Amino acid sequence: MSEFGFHLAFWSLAAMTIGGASMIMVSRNLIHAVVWLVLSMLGVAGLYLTLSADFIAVVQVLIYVGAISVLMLFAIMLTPRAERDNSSSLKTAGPAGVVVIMVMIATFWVAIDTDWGSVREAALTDQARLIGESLIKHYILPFEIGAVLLTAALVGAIALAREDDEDAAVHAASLQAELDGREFDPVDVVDPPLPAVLTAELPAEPESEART
Amino acid sequence: MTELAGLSGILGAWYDFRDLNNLQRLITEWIADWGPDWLASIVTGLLGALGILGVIGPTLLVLIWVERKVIARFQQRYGPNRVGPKGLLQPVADAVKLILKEQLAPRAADKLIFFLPPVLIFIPGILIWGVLPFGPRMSVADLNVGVLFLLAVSGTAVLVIFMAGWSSNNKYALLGAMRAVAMSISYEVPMVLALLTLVVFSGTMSINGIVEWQQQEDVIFILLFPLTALVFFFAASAELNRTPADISEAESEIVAGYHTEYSGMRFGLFYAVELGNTLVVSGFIATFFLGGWWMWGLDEWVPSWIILLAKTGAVYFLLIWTRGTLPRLRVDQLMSLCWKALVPATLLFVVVAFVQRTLLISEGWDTTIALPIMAVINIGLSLGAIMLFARVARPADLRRPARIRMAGAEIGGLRAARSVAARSEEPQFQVGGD
Amino acid sequence: MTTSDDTRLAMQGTIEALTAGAGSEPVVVNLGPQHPSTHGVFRLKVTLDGEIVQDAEMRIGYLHRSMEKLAEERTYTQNIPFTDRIDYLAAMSNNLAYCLAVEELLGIEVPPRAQAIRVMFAELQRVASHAMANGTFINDCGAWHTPLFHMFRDRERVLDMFEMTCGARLTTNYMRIGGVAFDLPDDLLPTLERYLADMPENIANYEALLLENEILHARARGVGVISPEMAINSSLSGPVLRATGVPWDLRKANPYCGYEQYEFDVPVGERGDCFDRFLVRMAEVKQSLHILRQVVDSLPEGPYLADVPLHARPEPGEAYARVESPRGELGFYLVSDGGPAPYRFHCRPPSLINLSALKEMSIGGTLADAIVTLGSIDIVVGEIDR
Amino acid sequence: MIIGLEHYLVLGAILFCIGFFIALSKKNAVGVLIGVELMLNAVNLTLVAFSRFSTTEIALSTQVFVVFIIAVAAAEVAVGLALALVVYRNRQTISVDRTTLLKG
Repeated sequence: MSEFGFHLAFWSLAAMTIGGASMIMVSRNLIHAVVWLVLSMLGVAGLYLTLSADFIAVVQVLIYVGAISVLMLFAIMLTPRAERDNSSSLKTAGPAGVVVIMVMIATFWVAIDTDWGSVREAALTDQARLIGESLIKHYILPFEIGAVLLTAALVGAIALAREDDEDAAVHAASLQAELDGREFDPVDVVDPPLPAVLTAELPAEPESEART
Repeated sequence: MTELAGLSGILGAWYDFRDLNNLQRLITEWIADWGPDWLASIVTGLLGALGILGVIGPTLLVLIWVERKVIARFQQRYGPNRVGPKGLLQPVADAVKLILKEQLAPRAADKLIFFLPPVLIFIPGILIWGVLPFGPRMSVADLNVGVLFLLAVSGTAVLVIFMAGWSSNNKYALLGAMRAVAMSISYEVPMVLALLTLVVFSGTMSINGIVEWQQQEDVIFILLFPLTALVFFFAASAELNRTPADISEAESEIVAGYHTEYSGMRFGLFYAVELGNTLVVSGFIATFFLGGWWMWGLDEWVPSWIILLAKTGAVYFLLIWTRGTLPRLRVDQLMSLCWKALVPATLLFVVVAFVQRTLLISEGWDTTIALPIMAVINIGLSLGAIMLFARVARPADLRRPARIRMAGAEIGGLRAARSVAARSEEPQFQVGGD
Repeated sequence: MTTSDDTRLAMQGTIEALTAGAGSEPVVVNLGPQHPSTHGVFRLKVTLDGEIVQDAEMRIGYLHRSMEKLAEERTYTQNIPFTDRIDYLAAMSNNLAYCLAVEELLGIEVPPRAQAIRVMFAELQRVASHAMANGTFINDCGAWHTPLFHMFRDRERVLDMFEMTCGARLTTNYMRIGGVAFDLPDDLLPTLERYLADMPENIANYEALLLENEILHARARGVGVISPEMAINSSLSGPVLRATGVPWDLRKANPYCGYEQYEFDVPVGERGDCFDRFLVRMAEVKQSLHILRQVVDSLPEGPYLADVPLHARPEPGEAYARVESPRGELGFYLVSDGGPAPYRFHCRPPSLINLSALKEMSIGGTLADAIVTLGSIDIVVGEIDR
Repeated sequence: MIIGLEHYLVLGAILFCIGFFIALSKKNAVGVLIGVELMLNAVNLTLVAFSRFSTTEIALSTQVFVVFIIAVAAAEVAVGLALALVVYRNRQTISVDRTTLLKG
């Protein structure tokens, strides 16, 4: 790609990324924030392309735009309207700002002042194949651990997010017992004794029949 | 003078219409002769985009007519036949009507997010065409991660649908959006697994590479992995919101789902993209499973893009057919179908593909003999899997047949009902059951 | 154990949240009055927890035209057109029920030919109405209009026959007190013969398309179930009642218009779900065609209208006549004070009473199930609101 | 001016700081998660930049590292959102300011 096109791409994508990220800070609606996050992520994916990392770029779009943002929207939709507020907490914003500015100064200084000794070789070609091969040759252990981590996260997320009515009842009863200072036995909640009405012997019922 | 030479080169090659890429390459080379690099790449990109838009636009107008006519024939009607010859101009009239209609926005809508989706939905809708190979060298971008690109781009449409449904501030729209999101997250899994099977077996992630593999081995993937093709077809029709999986815009339940509140051309844009997606997905099904632009040597005689279009048309007709015939599944049924039947089935075939590919490579088997044998094995496995799932995944409700009995003389209440039910004779008819 | 007040308050809040089933906010969705599957201006207010229906509330009255009151101002004959508009999908049955009530009030004997013609048109109306009911039911299950259009073709031919006979297709106004308005036109019987010859093939087509359709089974089996006891207690009638297994059909239980001369069976279902209702309607169409065959074969000659004064003044008294309309027991209750107009005109609309079971049937199912159940009850809003 | 490694590093630093600020200052748990995602993206961007401006072998392992980070981020978001859901269910709020039971 020519130098002009590269400049154009870099600066517009950088503006998109930083602009999207800044709008997350500003926007007061959480759903807007997620939409801005998506814009920012797309900008990052574009930047990956300018760095000739096309596999990573596509994965970025696939995972962040296609999955993570949707997951966030889902979580937001599962909590009620009042919780969709994205405002900053005034108490922490000030100190956070100070810390962040310090971090920013430090990183800028490091980024600009260090001699990175960067070299510019030809970009990798056929990255998908190369990454795949090195994943199952050199990085097989991290790869397997990553798989286990993802499985654990899957199971954990399901276990956390899932609470059926019975669990809720047990939980509520245990808290109530704690408040009342009683002993608590979950069995009473899960399998309460049947009311007398149901266990009593029923009188023989005359066969009901519609008049014809 | 070089400019003239370039032009004459274009003119000299015009007749080679089998490969439209020649034209584009010539134009780029001509520009590169006198202009800067970036102009050439911009012009190439623009030409590709314009080419796609120029093809899709008119095709969509014809397709609307085709779909309406075909559905009308299924339903014993004539279909559009008033505007233009054979009603061919009906879609144009509809488009004009949609453009002239007032565009309403609900007062409580989230204005910015409400206005964006009809435009944004176009981006994945157009981008996805970029990797569809119309011929050996005829795709706008032949990425070596083409399959991933396809999945990534189709995944982004969900977000737009969610934005549309949420911002409308309408309960139908929100329900439709939530359904659409849940559906497409779920159905992406069997889709990815189905494509993974092909990628594993052909050893390439380039879409054109997959077609070339089929050409080289003289086999189409639907023969090797029939169940995977079926799952991909169903998952694709679910992602496209078409019956029997159109729950996100189920008319009888939630009116029009996420685009309930969109009127005029805003709705028209959603509709156009939906139709375009249907076409492109038919194209991808044809490419992945039916050999794309290749057809046992016929591509030597017929332009490759015509072969692809013919196959695409066949798949598209199949999509119309299912739409015209089948009722809609319920949300939970679609989910359980996806997770309990489609995902295990595709997973099974991913493993099968791994094993067979390894056998082919490490044992060095002759593919002309090994592939037919594998095809037979896989077809058998598919039938077995379908029968197994039909037995296992069938809800208990459906195991018992539904019976209709005839009460001849008995009339009355519960007692008569019992006597009819207790009669031992066969019911007049009985449907379903194991 | 000492806990701070803050902690106690927090725990109290958590207990409230847990017992209230928090975590999901119920959504109230109004289906209708403008909605594609409420079959008219009817409003179903459902409370959803996710997709599960927690509560369903029916709001009716959007189509109220005050027919029962209007009828008190018009003569008995002038009221017949009103009955067309009560159940506009089964006008013939409504005409018939009303005329039977007036005839009971006046003590009129209807000539045999008129009775046979009445049976003929009532059964044709049943075929047409069931075609509509089953077609829209499959549509509510999500089919893309295909079965509906096929069934409309059958209905269309019935309506053509109506038009041939009385000039109107929907609001027929054909029955008269003491008979019918016109004798059969010459070409009606050949048309009907052709219709009877074609129908078995059409029905076989529908059965091939729909009966073994796995998706339809999945959508309709075990959905909207109602027990026979509950159905009887809610005084349901028609296919909704028969689908639960109760063999109750007024044509057998309380024959009118000489139904006792014809041989037919009453199809009953087994489980009382939506699919059974659909099957019962399919079977009833076949039985209606069977009755029509017998009517055509044994059509008596004679007058088609008894001699009844145009402005009949019945003796003071009351009368109730009921017929098996396509939707169930349709009854008319008339009170006369000796004047030319009824003192009281009341209609027992089967749709309204069948609809009352919708809440029972739909709670606990999904929103989609509620729609399918509503479709399987086969309501006509004109009849509910009158 | 040639766009080199430093440009990407500064861009990554800005993105990281914005994410950091969001994570520190937002009241909503999902908002905090968004900030964390931005920080991870910034790190990924920096890594990919390093991979472009280095030798081929390092480039490859850096990209593999990025793939791992993306996988971990996905897992983190899933668990984080599930946690937010549980917190909401038990406390009726996902505001991190008001989930202070551990303060005693």
